[in-house]
Amino acid sequence: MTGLVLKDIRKSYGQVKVLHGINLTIDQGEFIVFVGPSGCGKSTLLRMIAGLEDVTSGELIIDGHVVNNVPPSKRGIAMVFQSYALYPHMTVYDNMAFGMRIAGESKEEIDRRVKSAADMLQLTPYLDRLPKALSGGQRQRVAIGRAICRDPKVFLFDEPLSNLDAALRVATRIQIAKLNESMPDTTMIYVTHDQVEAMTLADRIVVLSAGKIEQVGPPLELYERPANLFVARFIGSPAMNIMPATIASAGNPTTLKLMDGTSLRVDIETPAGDVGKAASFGVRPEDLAIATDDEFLFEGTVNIVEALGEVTLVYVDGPVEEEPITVKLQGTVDVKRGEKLRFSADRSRLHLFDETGHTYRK
Amino acid sequence: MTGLVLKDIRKSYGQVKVLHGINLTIDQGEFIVFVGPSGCGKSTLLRMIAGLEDVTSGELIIDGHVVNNVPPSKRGIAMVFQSYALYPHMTVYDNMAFGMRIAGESKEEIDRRVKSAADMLQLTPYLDRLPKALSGGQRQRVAIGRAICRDPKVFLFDEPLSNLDAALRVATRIQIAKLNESMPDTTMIYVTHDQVEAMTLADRIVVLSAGKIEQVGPPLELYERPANLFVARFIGSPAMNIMPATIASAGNPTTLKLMDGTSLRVDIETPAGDVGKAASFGVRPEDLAIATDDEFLFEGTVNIVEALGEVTLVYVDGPVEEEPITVKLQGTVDVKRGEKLRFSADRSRLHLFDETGHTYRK
Amino acid sequence: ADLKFKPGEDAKFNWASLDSFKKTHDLKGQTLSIFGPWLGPDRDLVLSVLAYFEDATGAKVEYAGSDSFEQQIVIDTQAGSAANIAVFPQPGLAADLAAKGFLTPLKPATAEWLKDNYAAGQSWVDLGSYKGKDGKTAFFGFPYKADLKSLVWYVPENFADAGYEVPETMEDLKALTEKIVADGGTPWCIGLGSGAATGWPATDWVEDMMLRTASPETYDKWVSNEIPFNDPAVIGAIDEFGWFAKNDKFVDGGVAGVASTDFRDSPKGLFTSPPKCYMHKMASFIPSFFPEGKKLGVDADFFYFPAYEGKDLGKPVLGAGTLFGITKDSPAAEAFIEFLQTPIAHEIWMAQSGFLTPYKGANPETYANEALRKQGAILTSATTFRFDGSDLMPGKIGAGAFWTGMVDYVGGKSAAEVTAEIQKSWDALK
Amino acid sequence: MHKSSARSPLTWFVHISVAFLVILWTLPTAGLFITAIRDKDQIVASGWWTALSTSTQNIIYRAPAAEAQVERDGAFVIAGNVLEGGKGGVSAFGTSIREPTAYVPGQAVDAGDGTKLTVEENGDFRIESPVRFENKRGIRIFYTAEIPPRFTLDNYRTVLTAEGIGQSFLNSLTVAIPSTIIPILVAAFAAYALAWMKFPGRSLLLAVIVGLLVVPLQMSLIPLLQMYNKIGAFFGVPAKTYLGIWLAHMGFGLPLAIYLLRNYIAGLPREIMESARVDGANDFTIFVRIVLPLSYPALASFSIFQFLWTWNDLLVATVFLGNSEETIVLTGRLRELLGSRGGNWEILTASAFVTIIVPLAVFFALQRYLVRGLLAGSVKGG
Amino acid sequence: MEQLLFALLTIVLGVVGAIAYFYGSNLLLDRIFPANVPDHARASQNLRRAALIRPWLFLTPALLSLGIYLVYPVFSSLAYSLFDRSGTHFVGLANYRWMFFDSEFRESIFNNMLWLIVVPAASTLFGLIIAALTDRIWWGNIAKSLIFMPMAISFVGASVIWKFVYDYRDAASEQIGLLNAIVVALGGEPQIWIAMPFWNNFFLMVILVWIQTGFAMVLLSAALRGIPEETIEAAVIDGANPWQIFMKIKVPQIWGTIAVVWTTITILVLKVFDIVLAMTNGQWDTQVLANLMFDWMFRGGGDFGRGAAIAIVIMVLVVPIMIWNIRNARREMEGR
Ligand SMILES: Nc1ncnc2c1ncn2[C@@H]1O[C@H](COP(=O)(O)OP(=O)(O)OP(=O)(O)O)[C@@H](O)[C@H]1O
Ligand SMILES: Nc1ncnc2c1ncn2[C@@H]1O[C@H](COP(=O)(O)OP(=O)(O)OP(=O)(O)O)[C@@H](O)[C@H]1O
Ligand SMILES: [Mg+2]
Ligand SMILES: [Mg+2]
Repeated sequence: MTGLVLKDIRKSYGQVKVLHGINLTIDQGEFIVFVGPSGCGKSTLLRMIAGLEDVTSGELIIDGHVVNNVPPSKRGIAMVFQSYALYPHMTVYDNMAFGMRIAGESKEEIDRRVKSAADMLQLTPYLDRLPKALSGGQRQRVAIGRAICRDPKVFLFDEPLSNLDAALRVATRIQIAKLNESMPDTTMIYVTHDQVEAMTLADRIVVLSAGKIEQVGPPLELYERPANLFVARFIGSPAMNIMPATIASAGNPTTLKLMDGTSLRVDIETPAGDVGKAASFGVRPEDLAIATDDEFLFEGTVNIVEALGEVTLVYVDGPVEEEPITVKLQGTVDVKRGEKLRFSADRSRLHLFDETGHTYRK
Repeated sequence: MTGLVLKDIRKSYGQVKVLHGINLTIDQGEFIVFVGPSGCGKSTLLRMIAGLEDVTSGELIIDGHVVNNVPPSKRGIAMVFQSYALYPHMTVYDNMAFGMRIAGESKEEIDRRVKSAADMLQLTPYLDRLPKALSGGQRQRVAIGRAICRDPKVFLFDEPLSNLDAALRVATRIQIAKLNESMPDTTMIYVTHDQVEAMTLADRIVVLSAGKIEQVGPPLELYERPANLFVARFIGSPAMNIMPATIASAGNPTTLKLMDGTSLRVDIETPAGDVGKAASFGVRPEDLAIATDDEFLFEGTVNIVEALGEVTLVYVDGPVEEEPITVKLQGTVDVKRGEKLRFSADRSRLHLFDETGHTYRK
Repeated sequence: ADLKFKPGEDAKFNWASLDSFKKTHDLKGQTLSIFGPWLGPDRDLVLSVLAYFEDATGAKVEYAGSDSFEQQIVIDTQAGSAANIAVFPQPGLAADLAAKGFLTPLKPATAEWLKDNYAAGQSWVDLGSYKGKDGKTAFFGFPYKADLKSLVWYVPENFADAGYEVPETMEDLKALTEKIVADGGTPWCIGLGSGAATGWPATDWVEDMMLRTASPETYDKWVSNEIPFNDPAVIGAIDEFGWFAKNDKFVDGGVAGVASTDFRDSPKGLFTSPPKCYMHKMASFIPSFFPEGKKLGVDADFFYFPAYEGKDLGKPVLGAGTLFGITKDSPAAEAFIEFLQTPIAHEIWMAQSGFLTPYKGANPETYANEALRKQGAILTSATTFRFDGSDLMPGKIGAGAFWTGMVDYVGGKSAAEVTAEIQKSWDALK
Repeated sequence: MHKSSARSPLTWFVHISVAFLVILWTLPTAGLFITAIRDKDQIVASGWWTALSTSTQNIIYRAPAAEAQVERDGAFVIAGNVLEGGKGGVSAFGTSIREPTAYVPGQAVDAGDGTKLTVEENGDFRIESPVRFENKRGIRIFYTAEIPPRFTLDNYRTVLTAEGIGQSFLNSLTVAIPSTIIPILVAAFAAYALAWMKFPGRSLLLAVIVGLLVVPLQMSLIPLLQMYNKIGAFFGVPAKTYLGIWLAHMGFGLPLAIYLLRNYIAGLPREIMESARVDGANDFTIFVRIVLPLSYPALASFSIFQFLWTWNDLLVATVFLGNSEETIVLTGRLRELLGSRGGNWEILTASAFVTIIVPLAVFFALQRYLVRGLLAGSVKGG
Repeated sequence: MEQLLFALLTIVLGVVGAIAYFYGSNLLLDRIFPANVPDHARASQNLRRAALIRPWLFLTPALLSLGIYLVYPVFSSLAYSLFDRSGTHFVGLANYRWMFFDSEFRESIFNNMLWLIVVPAASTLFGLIIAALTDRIWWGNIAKSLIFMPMAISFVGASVIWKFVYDYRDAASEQIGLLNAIVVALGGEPQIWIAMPFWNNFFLMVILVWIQTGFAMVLLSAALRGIPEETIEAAVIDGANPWQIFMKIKVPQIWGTIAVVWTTITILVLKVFDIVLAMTNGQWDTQVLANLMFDWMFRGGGDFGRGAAIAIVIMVLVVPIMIWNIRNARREMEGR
């Protein structure tokens, strides 16, 4: 059963087009994460689903009904805002009960639902407090609690954790994961620009860029088989190393020629007609290792070394002049600036993109 | 030559004591990072060095001179604020030139220094713009440029990157690293609560907690040999797993008894008198691996699995009831919820803390 | 309401007139609203008279007073929310409103009655007659309560101490003025200040001087602008005033003080020790502003502002009166105008303070004190009687340009200059 | 702020300048307050700033007339005290207005007709005559006295006990309270609509309202009163009613109210509003349950302005409510008092003080909201 | 007691009436278009319809009273200004023509220009100085309250106070006016301040400045507090002294508020006549437009033609300010 369907959704503010035709079907109970660079339209899309922005054109279908003209409160959605958006003059209890009071629920029912949500989010001791007497994490939990109390069909989150500090972020993220589990029938749509959140929470990730969908898929698929250069660069941190190349010979394996003349063989099939065309060759920093045998991918001079304890980041001036190559090495590795090193990578973990940025499928 | 000395620096706001005697010697040209939980006094300390807050007691020595009562502008410092703090009504050029104009520098000198700083930070095209017409990263660069123009002996940064998004943060971080290299005589003090920034930038990290210094040392030392439980927990993400235990037999190796009765041997020396005392046993998530042979550290049931592509985080209900153990496994690992797994760790990478939280030195 | 004097008790009063009025008028249940400029003690006094009307007719009278009467009456009439009766302190204002059609003409019989029963009756009728909206002249304002302006106030004991005599002629007055200066004193207190109306006391001086230097006919022409404001006769009169007011030695506070001293503060100088001045020219109402406890006729007294012996113009008297006009007609309003024609309506106020009447039918014995009676006598026996000219001029002049002009004059401009300006303003109105 | 300069000379300069400005600003009012409690003779004799020092005054005392005489040792004597029991002392006296300070106290002088006058320093005087006094009025004794400062509440008593002042006080409240609350309510609704509701012509409407800030009030009086009269006549009710004046005050106060409140309400966090909308609240509920409580500081601060204006107003009240005994407002009543006692500083000052006192009380009660209220958008989400 | 009850009742009636309108009308709207009907489509349609109507429910009272109390009089004044004093004869632009040749009008325009330059500038400047200084001291709030106090005083009350300050006695007697007392103490001659042509304008302006400074101060002090602290600290580190910080960092950042304060006071200056009326009534060359208008409208029987014509001039004078405000409002609207 489909929970939510977006059919060629477009949005313009006056002359400015923000969304250029979004098509997406979301199953009931799915956890969908929207990611994308700042300004690409994530929030706008979410707010359109919520009914806070008008749909310029296209159809928005929730539970089989076109809801383009249905006001927010009738769409069966709940939303958690980045800035919490708690009612500052109401206690935690009242914040959570507000929606139900408006809907005219009975006192007992309100009490029951608030209490159970508070229980679930460990907010029971704070029910009588005003938001200003809560810490950031607690506030965000209240916002989530308020949404839970609405018992929504679709749960919308707009960067709910971005105002929290690192430790709290991890804790709250886990809480959201649990929430998702405990509400299996509720569709959740989550906007973030935090990689980890997207990867850990999503059933499917939707990568947006400049108002268009770049790729939709489960997290690991996006990580392992990005559909194009944009997704490849966007998913993973530090970002994938991309090097311009030309296709020297097509087929499987394909031979590439890098800028400095180095030749390279990758186990990816390319059509014969593409010989001589420009391509981009990509490899993730964490897939690179210091070559132990003679076979290596490329050679470079170490520029910067960042030892993080767990891993060591090495920035290497490689075959491409301007763009240093990032290498992520496990543990603490003793490399020095200026050292010349050779790096190898598992051949199956290399990526190749055509002229237009599309991935050559393995 | 010492650049900066803090001698028993204390700070109170009225009755509230915020800093309880900070002693620290910083060499000229060193890059020092202050980390610590929110509210521990990092900013306060930095602002005292800058001269924006009075020193309640103690001595602050820059370049051999006590500067407690020297006004900020005479201390030879420059500061970059978290919120950029650009003058909104001045162009980028004027922002950078303001300090020199006040100091009455000649027009040519001002021009020379602004231009060179702008060059260095790739700001030359924006010199005539107002701050509101710049992106976040550009604004932060302007703030840095403004500081550079002051040609300071001590460079202070208060969470300069926390308002930037992930990609920008990485880029600007690298720029700061380069800046540090290009100004070898300038002492830099940097406040952050971002692990990666601290680890990558610092010559030495100062870990603060509740107004006291917990540990000072190079990043890897903090990661590998935390002085106490606090530092152990604070450095590294996800945080080190800590399990309460009792010392069953002292010496080297030490035998521990975990809560569920499991026995455990660690290659750390403990004094004989500590037998029977409580201790905390710690292991970093990234040091754990799925046991391949019979020897294992502990057994647990998988609760949550977060696949990040590059790594997989597994939360395991282990020997201690309430606190799940976090395990970070390289790459994509196929584990399922509810699975029972055994985990092992390199014995040299285990940590042990005494009753009071101090590390038993290896 | 309480009646101040019990009807029938004091034989001085003409209670019969009250009784007969009572018999012919029954206005039970009706309300009569009156709007006037009187506030404070004056308000209490007029209320004491109105009480008899209420008692006699059964009507309810609502009196409202305002110190911004001039503006308020314009707003009210213009907007159609005027009271039944308005009490005009200045005929000019009444004339303006009459011309706009906001006043109801009184019965012709009333004018007849006035002519017969008021001393110098015709001049009172003229005072209340204006052109209506239709351009026809009719009688609109019933004069009630007169003021006498040609008075000079002094402290008899001070005169006695210094050995001064009350002057009988203008020549004597001027000589006395100079003598006082020669004795080291200051003869006059003159204050033109009156907030928004600053300058008006000077107009009284000028009018009095006009009557003493020019014929009454010239005066009338001046008032109606048949001769221009800057006629030599007017300039001469103003300079006569200037002889007194524009001499630093003659006035308390010097010339500079004249325009800025409040007219209400000004008479206090008579009573200080040593006296700031010996004489103060002001209308009959001024004792209200004497320091508390000064008994009229003993602590303070007045003499007639004398005329030139050398000019054969008799003993002219300048006066003023308030006019009652109907701003919203009703039987009660008509009845009230009739009430004002009974002796008792005058006598009640006469018996208290600050009230003069030219009504010959009212018993002078009812005047509360000798001073009032003396003033009443001056009023009823004047050889030449003229009304305050500035009140008769159009409001913009008589209550505007003339005032301002006099302030400017005292401030240093010449009489010729200010009169030319005033004439210009007058021209602009035509 | 840069804290380490806390004890620098600059801080002293700031303290002194602020003190100077505060004194400059309060001095005129202080003069008023002090004058109002001074003895009325002293007000005109010396400046209020000398209120605490002893003043020298020339005073005329009228001795008792003949009936007060007593025969003593063959002489007829009238005695008493020129100071009438008051404090102070006599420094000089005289018998003629021309030389009121001719003699020093204690001297026996000829007071004419063979009578002898002595005035002691403590004010005791004695008039002695060998023959029986016949005069009906006592003679005047001129003396110079050192009068210690005298303070009195009489001036206030005069003003506060003036007839009808209580009624006027109530009238003023009846005018001012609804004239404050109703426009605020109306303006707040309008401000919310202009800030957060979507409808065609919204920005034009706001612009027009801002433009209306500048319409001079006096222009409106006559057309409006005319209209009131017509309406009154049509319904057979009086034209000048409280309802009428409330509405008038509302009309005149609205542009500023809408302007200020809209600025504030527009600054409230959008997410809170949207959150409430998702919760199922309509605009009315949002306004009443969310916006109104959050705008409390702005409402309080505007109500100070509006209250000050309606309480101090005289023009609108005279025109739309009238000056009759039942309806006159406090400012009108005090103007009456001034009009009839124009020259009396003591009444003037005391009554001015009485008009100020209520607005001041309101101001001091609410002033802490003022600064906060005008700080648009000071409420942050959560 | 009875009066008290009556007053209380009236107050309650008025306030409750206003509340009842808003509550009732919205309740009615919700009744007509109920949101809680079972049919989902109907409910959302109802909600949308209600949302179309509701803004007007909110706005109607405000628009009605603005229309009646401000817009309608503007037009009726425009009409009046074309008629003569009787209000019956159409005279075209004669009133305007008269105005241009009237010396008093020219004097008023001149004085008004003085007022327009001096009062807003002085009030804003003092307000700014006080706001800036009081932020730095512990008794700043007390100081602010005292300086705000004149705002609570009616114009009439203020005039009484200042008459007392400007009071004049001749040189021989003791001065009871503060200003003259000071002048005399310094060895000068007492002056009749309000009768010194040209300068007396300034003595009158002082009164309005005295009153309005509190207003400016409140707004500006709020704005000053809104300045990000960090920009100031950055300037401290850059070596700017307090004066430089104030002039180069703070003032430019609150320029918008300064403009608003300036505008508001400018408008007020054009409208205020009470002070001139009470102090001089335009004598000694102190006439201003608002008082001139009042004079013509209500003095001496009233000449509405000329009064209204002057009113129109006042309105025209503020047109530039109005346009500026409308522009601002528009620009701000576009931002949301
Ligand atoms: N009211 C508006 N008028 C005009 N343009 C708008 C409006 N709201 C948003 N935009 C534009 O629409 C685009 C998408 O905005 P949106 O807030 O959806 O971005 P986002 O992906 O959520 O970014 P972020 O990660 O910064 O939240 C942006 O370019 C923004 O400038
Ligand atoms: N002006 C002040 N008055 C009283 N307490 C203050 C003041 N400024 C800071 N503090 C307190 O001092 C402590 C340290 O504050 P500081 O800003 O230095 O923390 P921090 O380590 O920088 O935290 P964060 O990471 O959140 O920036 C906090 O507990 C704070 O509440
Ligand atoms: Mg901090
Ligand atoms: Mg006259």
